Amino acid sequence: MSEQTTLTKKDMKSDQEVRWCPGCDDYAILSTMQGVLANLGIPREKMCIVSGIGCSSRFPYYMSTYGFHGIHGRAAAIATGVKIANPDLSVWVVTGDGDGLSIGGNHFIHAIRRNLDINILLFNNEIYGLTKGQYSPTSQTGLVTKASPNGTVERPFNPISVAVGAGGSFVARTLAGDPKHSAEVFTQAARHHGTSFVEIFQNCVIFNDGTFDAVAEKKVRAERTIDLVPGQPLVYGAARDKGLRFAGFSVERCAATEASVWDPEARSAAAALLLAEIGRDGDLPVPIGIFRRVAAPVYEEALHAQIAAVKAKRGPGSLHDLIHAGETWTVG
Amino acid sequence: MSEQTTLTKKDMKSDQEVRWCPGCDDYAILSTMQGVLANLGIPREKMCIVSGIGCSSRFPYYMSTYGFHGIHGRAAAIATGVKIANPDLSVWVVTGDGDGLSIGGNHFIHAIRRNLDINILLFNNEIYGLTKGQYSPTSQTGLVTKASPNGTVERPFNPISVAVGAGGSFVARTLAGDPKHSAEVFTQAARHHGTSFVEIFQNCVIFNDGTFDAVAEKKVRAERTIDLVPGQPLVYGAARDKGLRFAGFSVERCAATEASVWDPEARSAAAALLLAEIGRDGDLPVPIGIFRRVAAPVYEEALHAQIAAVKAKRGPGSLHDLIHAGETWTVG
Amino acid sequence: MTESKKTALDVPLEQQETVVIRFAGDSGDGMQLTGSQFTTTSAVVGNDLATFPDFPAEIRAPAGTRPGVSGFQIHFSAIDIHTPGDAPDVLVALNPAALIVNLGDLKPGGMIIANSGNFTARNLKKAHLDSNPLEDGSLDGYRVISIDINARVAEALKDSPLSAAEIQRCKNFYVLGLMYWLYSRPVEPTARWLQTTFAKRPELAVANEKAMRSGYNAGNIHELFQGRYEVPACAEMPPGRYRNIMGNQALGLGLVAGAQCAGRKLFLGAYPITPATDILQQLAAYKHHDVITFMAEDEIAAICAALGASFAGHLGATSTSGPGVALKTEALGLAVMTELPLVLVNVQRAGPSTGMPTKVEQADLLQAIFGRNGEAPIPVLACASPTDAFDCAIEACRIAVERMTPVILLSDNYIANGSEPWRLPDLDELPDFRVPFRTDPKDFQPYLRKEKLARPWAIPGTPGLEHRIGGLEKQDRTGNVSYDPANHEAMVRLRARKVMSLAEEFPLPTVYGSESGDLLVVSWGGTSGAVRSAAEILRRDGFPVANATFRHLWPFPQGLDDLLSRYQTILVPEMNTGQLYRVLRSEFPARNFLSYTKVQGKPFHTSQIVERVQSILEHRP
Amino acid sequence: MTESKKTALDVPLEQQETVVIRFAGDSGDGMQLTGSQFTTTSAVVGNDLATFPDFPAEIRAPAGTRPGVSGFQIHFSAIDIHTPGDAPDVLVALNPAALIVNLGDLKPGGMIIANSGNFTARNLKKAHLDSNPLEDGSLDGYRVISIDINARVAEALKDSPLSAAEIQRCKNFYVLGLMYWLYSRPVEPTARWLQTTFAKRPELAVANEKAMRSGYNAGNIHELFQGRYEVPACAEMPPGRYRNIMGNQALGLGLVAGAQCAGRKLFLGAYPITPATDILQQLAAYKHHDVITFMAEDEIAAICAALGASFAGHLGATSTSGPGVALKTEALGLAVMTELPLVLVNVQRAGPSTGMPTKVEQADLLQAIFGRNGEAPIPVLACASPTDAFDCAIEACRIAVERMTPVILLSDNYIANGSEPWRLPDLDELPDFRVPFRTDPKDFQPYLRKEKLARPWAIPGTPGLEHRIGGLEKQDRTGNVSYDPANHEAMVRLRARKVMSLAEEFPLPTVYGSESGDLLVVSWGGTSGAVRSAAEILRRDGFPVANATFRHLWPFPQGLDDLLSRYQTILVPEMNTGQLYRVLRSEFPARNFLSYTKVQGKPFHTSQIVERVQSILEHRP
Ligand SMILES: Cc1ncc(C[n+]2csc(CCOP(=O)(O)OP(=O)(O)O)c2C)c(N)n1
Ligand SMILES: Cc1ncc(C[n+]2csc(CCOP(=O)(O)OP(=O)(O)O)c2C)c(N)n1
Ligand code: SF4
Ligand code: SF4
Ligand SMILES: [Mg+2]
Ligand SMILES: [Mg+2]
Repeated sequence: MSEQTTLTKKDMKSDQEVRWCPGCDDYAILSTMQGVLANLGIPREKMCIVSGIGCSSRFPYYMSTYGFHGIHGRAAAIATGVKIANPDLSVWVVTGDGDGLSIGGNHFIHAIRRNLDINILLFNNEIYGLTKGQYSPTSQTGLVTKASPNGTVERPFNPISVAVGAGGSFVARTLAGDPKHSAEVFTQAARHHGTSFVEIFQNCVIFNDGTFDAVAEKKVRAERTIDLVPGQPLVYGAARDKGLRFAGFSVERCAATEASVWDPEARSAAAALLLAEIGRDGDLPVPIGIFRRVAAPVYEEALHAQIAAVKAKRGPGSLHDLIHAGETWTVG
Repeated sequence: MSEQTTLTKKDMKSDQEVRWCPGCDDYAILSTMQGVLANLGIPREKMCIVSGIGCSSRFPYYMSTYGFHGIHGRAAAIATGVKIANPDLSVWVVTGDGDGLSIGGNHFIHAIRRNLDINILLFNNEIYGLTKGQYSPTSQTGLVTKASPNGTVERPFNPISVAVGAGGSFVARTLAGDPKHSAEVFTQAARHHGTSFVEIFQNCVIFNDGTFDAVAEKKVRAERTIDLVPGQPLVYGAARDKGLRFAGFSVERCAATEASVWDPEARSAAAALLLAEIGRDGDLPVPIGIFRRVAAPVYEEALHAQIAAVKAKRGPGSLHDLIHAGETWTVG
Repeated sequence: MTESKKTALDVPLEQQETVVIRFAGDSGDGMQLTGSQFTTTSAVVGNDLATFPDFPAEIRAPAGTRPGVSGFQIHFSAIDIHTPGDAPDVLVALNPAALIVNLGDLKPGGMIIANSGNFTARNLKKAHLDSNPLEDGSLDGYRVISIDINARVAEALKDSPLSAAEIQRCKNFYVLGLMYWLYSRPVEPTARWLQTTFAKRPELAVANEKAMRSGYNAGNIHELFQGRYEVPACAEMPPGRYRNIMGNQALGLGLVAGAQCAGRKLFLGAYPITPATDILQQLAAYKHHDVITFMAEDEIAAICAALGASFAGHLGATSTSGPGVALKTEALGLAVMTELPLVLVNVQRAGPSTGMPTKVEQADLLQAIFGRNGEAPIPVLACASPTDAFDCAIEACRIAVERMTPVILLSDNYIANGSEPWRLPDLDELPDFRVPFRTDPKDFQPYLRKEKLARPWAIPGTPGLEHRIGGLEKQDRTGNVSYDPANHEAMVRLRARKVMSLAEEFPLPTVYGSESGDLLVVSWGGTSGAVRSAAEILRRDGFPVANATFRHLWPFPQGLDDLLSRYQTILVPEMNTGQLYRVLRSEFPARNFLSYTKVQGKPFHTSQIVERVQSILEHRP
Repeated sequence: MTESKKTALDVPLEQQETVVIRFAGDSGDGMQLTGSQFTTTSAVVGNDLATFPDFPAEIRAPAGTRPGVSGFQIHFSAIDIHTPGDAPDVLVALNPAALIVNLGDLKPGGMIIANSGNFTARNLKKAHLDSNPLEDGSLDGYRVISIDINARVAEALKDSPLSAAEIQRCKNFYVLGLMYWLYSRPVEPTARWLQTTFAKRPELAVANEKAMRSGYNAGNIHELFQGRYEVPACAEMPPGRYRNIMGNQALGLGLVAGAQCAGRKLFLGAYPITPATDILQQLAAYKHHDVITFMAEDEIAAICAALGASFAGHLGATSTSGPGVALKTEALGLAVMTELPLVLVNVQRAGPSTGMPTKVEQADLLQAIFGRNGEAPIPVLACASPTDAFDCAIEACRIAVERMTPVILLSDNYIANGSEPWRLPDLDELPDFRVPFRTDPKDFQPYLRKEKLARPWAIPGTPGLEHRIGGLEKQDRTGNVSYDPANHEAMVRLRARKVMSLAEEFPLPTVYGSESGDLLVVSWGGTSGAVRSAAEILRRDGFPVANATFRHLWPFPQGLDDLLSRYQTILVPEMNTGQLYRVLRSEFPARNFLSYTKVQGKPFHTSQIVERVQSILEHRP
């Protein structure tokens, strides 16, 4: 293991020119991640960022870590191989709503199911950016794009619900435009033992500008979002005077003093799902922060433990014995 | 439209020899489905069964309806095309835990998201039957198979949770071995407007015999399962003297008289998720029946409505106009 | 600066047969629009023409940078032409990056029209230039016309109600006006277009028109130009009504037309991918034309849904590019086995893998012909030009429904985004290939053969025809699952015969030039224009060379061997490492093929083919 | 019936050079076990041998039905043999379905040993037989030995503590004993095997051994047999230690060995698919051999994970069959572009589409060589026999790590499930092709070339070598994304050269027979055994025919054209419609190839090749 060095944010930048559209939220995420990774206490060579295809998936090129810009939708699968082969690495999957939830939906849910100790950042701009603006599986019904000139008739996925349904052990949401919040969530994700999934509301300034404005814009953010902080009451508002509380299987507004305390570590994911169901079109604040954080067996650990157990029991395998196994006989 | 004929169960049988292993639960499902389809009041030619690959996916061959035995994992995608092209058909997808949740997981969640008016029956035997017994994404951790000689280290999917997380509008579970219950659930699925998903506990007598016995076996069934009936209290037991009730985000046993009333049509899917989380290994009864049944926009209807609206507004398109669109000029 | 009063009469007017202009600027400079207006106007004055855009790579790069440069090349001509031209005669460069990125392509001694107003220190730096090429002598050898367009537009529109930023956005119309003057084209068509397009924002129409007219008038200043040009109308264009069309557009229209010829609804299942996305987007707007577009979650779902739709009685189609074809491979096999109609369009791009998605290549031919597991024969067509895509799409639809088979239609990025004038077809000329659904239950067998070895199309909903299909081997006639060895062999051969017998109906490619001789140059897809142009030049110059374009790549038309046998050597230029060459060599081992390849994400220049042919002919024994 | 006291001496003992027996019964009858015991015993007595099982199609069909029949064929011999044999000399049929399904393959005049006890009305009906073939004369022309094995076993084990049903499950050992008697083999090896296998259930060991010995003794009854046979030990087998091995097993071991030769852990990403599943299952049990198996959610994830593992420093491999290869196509392109080692194993089955999954075909060759978008060259090897799979797998691993490239290794259902004696390799003989990881940051560039044009393998975790790879075109040396036209052309050609220059190191195939002449028969994969056997027979009979087996299918070894040029005609038998034939014709257009194909989901019979060659030679001018 190489010695621990102190990294600065600048150390995390690669020499490649960043090529997103001016004004794209991806810049903010990049900057936040550079800061977060520098501060993890992990040497740079132990970090590996794997992506698929999309604007967001260009991410690895701009980081000075190891990186694998894969093919469309397959980042989670590639990352699975990387992590199994070298569990010592800090593995990050960077994906988009198209890459991760459209073509890559299967690998996404299976990564979450297996619960490898990796981190998945889904840049959700509710659009296919790289291919110039078609509706995605997270686009709001009715969105007019070149592929839906009369408005899309599809129902969107809720990425948080999908991750919860797939058994996510760490499920969170943040806003690209809120670097402080993102940094905290990314750091929590990195610390979580298991697959950490973070949905990032990311504005595509060219093809879907302003989709998240109603909740994510600086001016309204305090009133229109609520940060789910483990062990803290569900309080929001600029004056932190408002709250949410559970009433049966529904959630309602209340005074801050009456707010329910948030427990993302509860046995059941039902409360997380309930909060995930709060949409941007209603008048409840949209939850960001940590929906779910529970301990669950980690795939590559269980696998390597099993391998170790077999080795311990049977000793290191000998190729000679393997070849000479079964009934053998001698000629001549 | 052809005239309504009365069909008998026998009418639903094709002339092909059924080739599942003797004792396989698939026979029971086939028989139940033959009865259910005969009684839907839909003429046989209006039914189309689409499957992928697997033991379960042989299903269409044994039905006297239209059928499409697709490729592995793609049944939902093929069915999507069939249904869009002819919304008048009663379209059934028959799939397995491998076909539908392993290789076909993406089409599965997207079908559920789009909410086409189709019915998906997932024969969950927690094993890949056709390829002779490897663990599947629904196999219980630890299952020893030829592909997992030391026991699988994977965490299983909960198919109900996955469907709920993907936004399922109708989500149910039944037991292959309980034809009465299955028939009722299949009929409800057929009646539901939108994608109906039914997980069927199906015993693979050869490669995973008895997995469901602890809850599904006739002798224990009444005590170890609870039927979720819309609008009815959560009561179970041979004497129907036991019940479940919700307490915050958990569920607990109680006397039948104190049981919560089940509402699969609630706005939030949280309660459904909570019930889905009850596993076979705990001591609560495992829910079967209808977890979720809510109204949601149906993809092919919205699509055809949009087409109709465009046609109404612009009149039937003329190829001539299309070709002559834009700047044109004359030579000679 | 005030508008010059000198008139056009003061400068000499020179006739030119054919001219190539490249408009280049930043992504935000509106070069595509400028180009397409110049195109339309040139079309209206009767030129033959061909255009090709050069978009920046996928993501919008920051303004002023090299990756942010957007270009549009137009070739307009008094004679019949087949390509957007090799080297531009004129390069219009709105900023330093546009100049430097495109300079290498310019003809030696060519003209550069540069917007000096944008050659600021900041922009030079963004373009990674250490000094100003307009001043450092690096453009010696070119005719440089340096104009501060920023200032001129500001000046011309100083009375406009528009903001300064909005005024600057009229620059491209100033340039357009200048070029109209230079090439003696009328400004009226564009003026009319501005009025309709900006009907709701007349101030924009007015400002842009004014900018254009100022540019036009500025041309009169003979300090800038020593002469004006005229490219007369092309006399060779067959009479008819025309429009200018891009390959992807023509292909999309061809699918619509093809489905109508088949009497079926068109169902396009697609997942976006450069450079095929346009087709999906175009068809998505044709809801009133009996077209259903289904944007699927991935390429596999797209083709599977299309196949499901075909089963249910629509004409299923799916459009994609190479990586998408890879994903559709398994389902293509299912289409072969279930014998359902399906048209797969592959708009090829440069590979392998993600490769260079915005660049052209024709390296998916072997994949199209051979790239499936098992014996899964599929007919393969390729369109040779933007307008040819229309006819090819119709033919693909015809084959699909007549033979109940998937068909692969190859296009490429160059054809897809190139444009040329299209003589609009008379709808009555379109073929009628309606194939009735099977409805009669009497003696119905799903795998019984009809003409052309097709099986009946019996769709769900038809009483009495209930049957099951799938990917397992089918028993002849009944379509039941069969593992019988002899049946398998028979079915494999039957499926092959169904496809290979298309050779009998495929016409031989038209040969231009002599019917036999030393050299035949064959082309397919995006090499066709350059080959045809080159062969015309060569013949004009007395070289005995023939050329032919192949549309039918699998199977080859009957009699092709005979045709090929009449030439000593057959040259096969391709934008790959020799894929058609390989197939031809295998199919016609007795013939003498020569491969000539270019794999640069760029089409052949006509001159490259000319030179190659000349050198071959010179080295004849 | 009591055991006969007559001894073997009472019947004549006939020497035979080579014998083919097929054991056939219901899936539940244990025919595979019977076959493998007979195999082991024959091996131990020194025969050369080859076996092939015939499993029922995928799903267990109901007992007694035709689809439920399970078979096992063994060819054992005193001479060197290469196939499991054409037509069996002896058919052992434990029920009517087994008889009727296999009868067509039996040699004219061959022997049938039928368990008459199972020829009940019920079983005849299940087998769709109207009358009892043992009685209706339909077996005239065969030597039918009809024994009520059910009764004999019941009788023999009447004192056993086992239940009646359990006793009946010993039937197969009765049959085995009978066949041991008939072919003069010792019962001891099996007796020993029973004792170890059923160490924990000695009553089963005892019962089965008793059944076997009764069968053996029953053979002595000369009412049943007119003679006994002896197949002497094969003198041609090179000295060494041997075991019997199936192709899939050998291939799996080869991967393990290959990874060890490379000094890397083996990472197998796979998704189950017939007939490749065994490889995954076998390797899953090798956790203590530095093997990691990852059963993925689908084929795409399987190959992507393997590629990720290769990036991280393991040797990634992925095993599948045709439909799975189709799905892996896109990722193969990524492997080509990222230049990472990867071994893809395709155990071919009959297609197209799902086809006949349990049957053999070799129709994925063109897919392997040409089936990708873009120019994506990949070396292709094919194993020619079960034991050859071991060596091929090692070679595939070597190429993958030495050249940093994906490699495709083709096997097929016939090789995968066939078995033959394997002379166990001396581990010291195995090549050492350890390729060190790059660790030195000095002048590190991820796409700088080393020997054999490989790029360095620089794995995450190495300080100072942080770099990014991906599917976009790479700049030479730096590996940065590049859209530069000349760079693209250079990289396309470099990737091609890296693969095609393998031709220089691939050895020419060994030619058996004369070094030049009228006819060379070439084979690859599953046709190799039959071709080799046929050529030996033909040469023995004086026909001037040579034969050669190709392992290296892409690129072809240098000098192959020269080798081929020495023969007038080159016959290419294949279990497809002529795929290698097509490639050969394209690569060596000057040679005269003749295609001979069989697409029945069944291997060639040696006799078919013999006849084809004879007819060619007879029709020589
Ligand atoms: C196999 C394949 N199919 C399609 C594409 C085209 N494609 C590239 S990115 C993309 C969608 C990207 O959307 P998203 O993941 O949301 O990323 P964003 O650009 O919005 O960040 C598509 C469809 C591709 N590169 N490969
Ligand atoms: C592309 C592809 N990959 C793999 C297979 C092999 N395969 C066939 S069915 C199957 C799994 C079936 O499992 P499941 O869907 O649970 O069906 P079951 O047999 O258990 O009913 C697999 C892996 C295939 N046919 N095609
Ligand atoms: S297209 Fe949208 S998501 Fe992509 S870089 Fe531009 S702004 Fe960002
Ligand atoms: S293998 Fe299992 S699932 Fe398949 S038919 Fe047999 S019992 Fe049923
Ligand atoms: Mg996106
Ligand atoms: Mg299953």
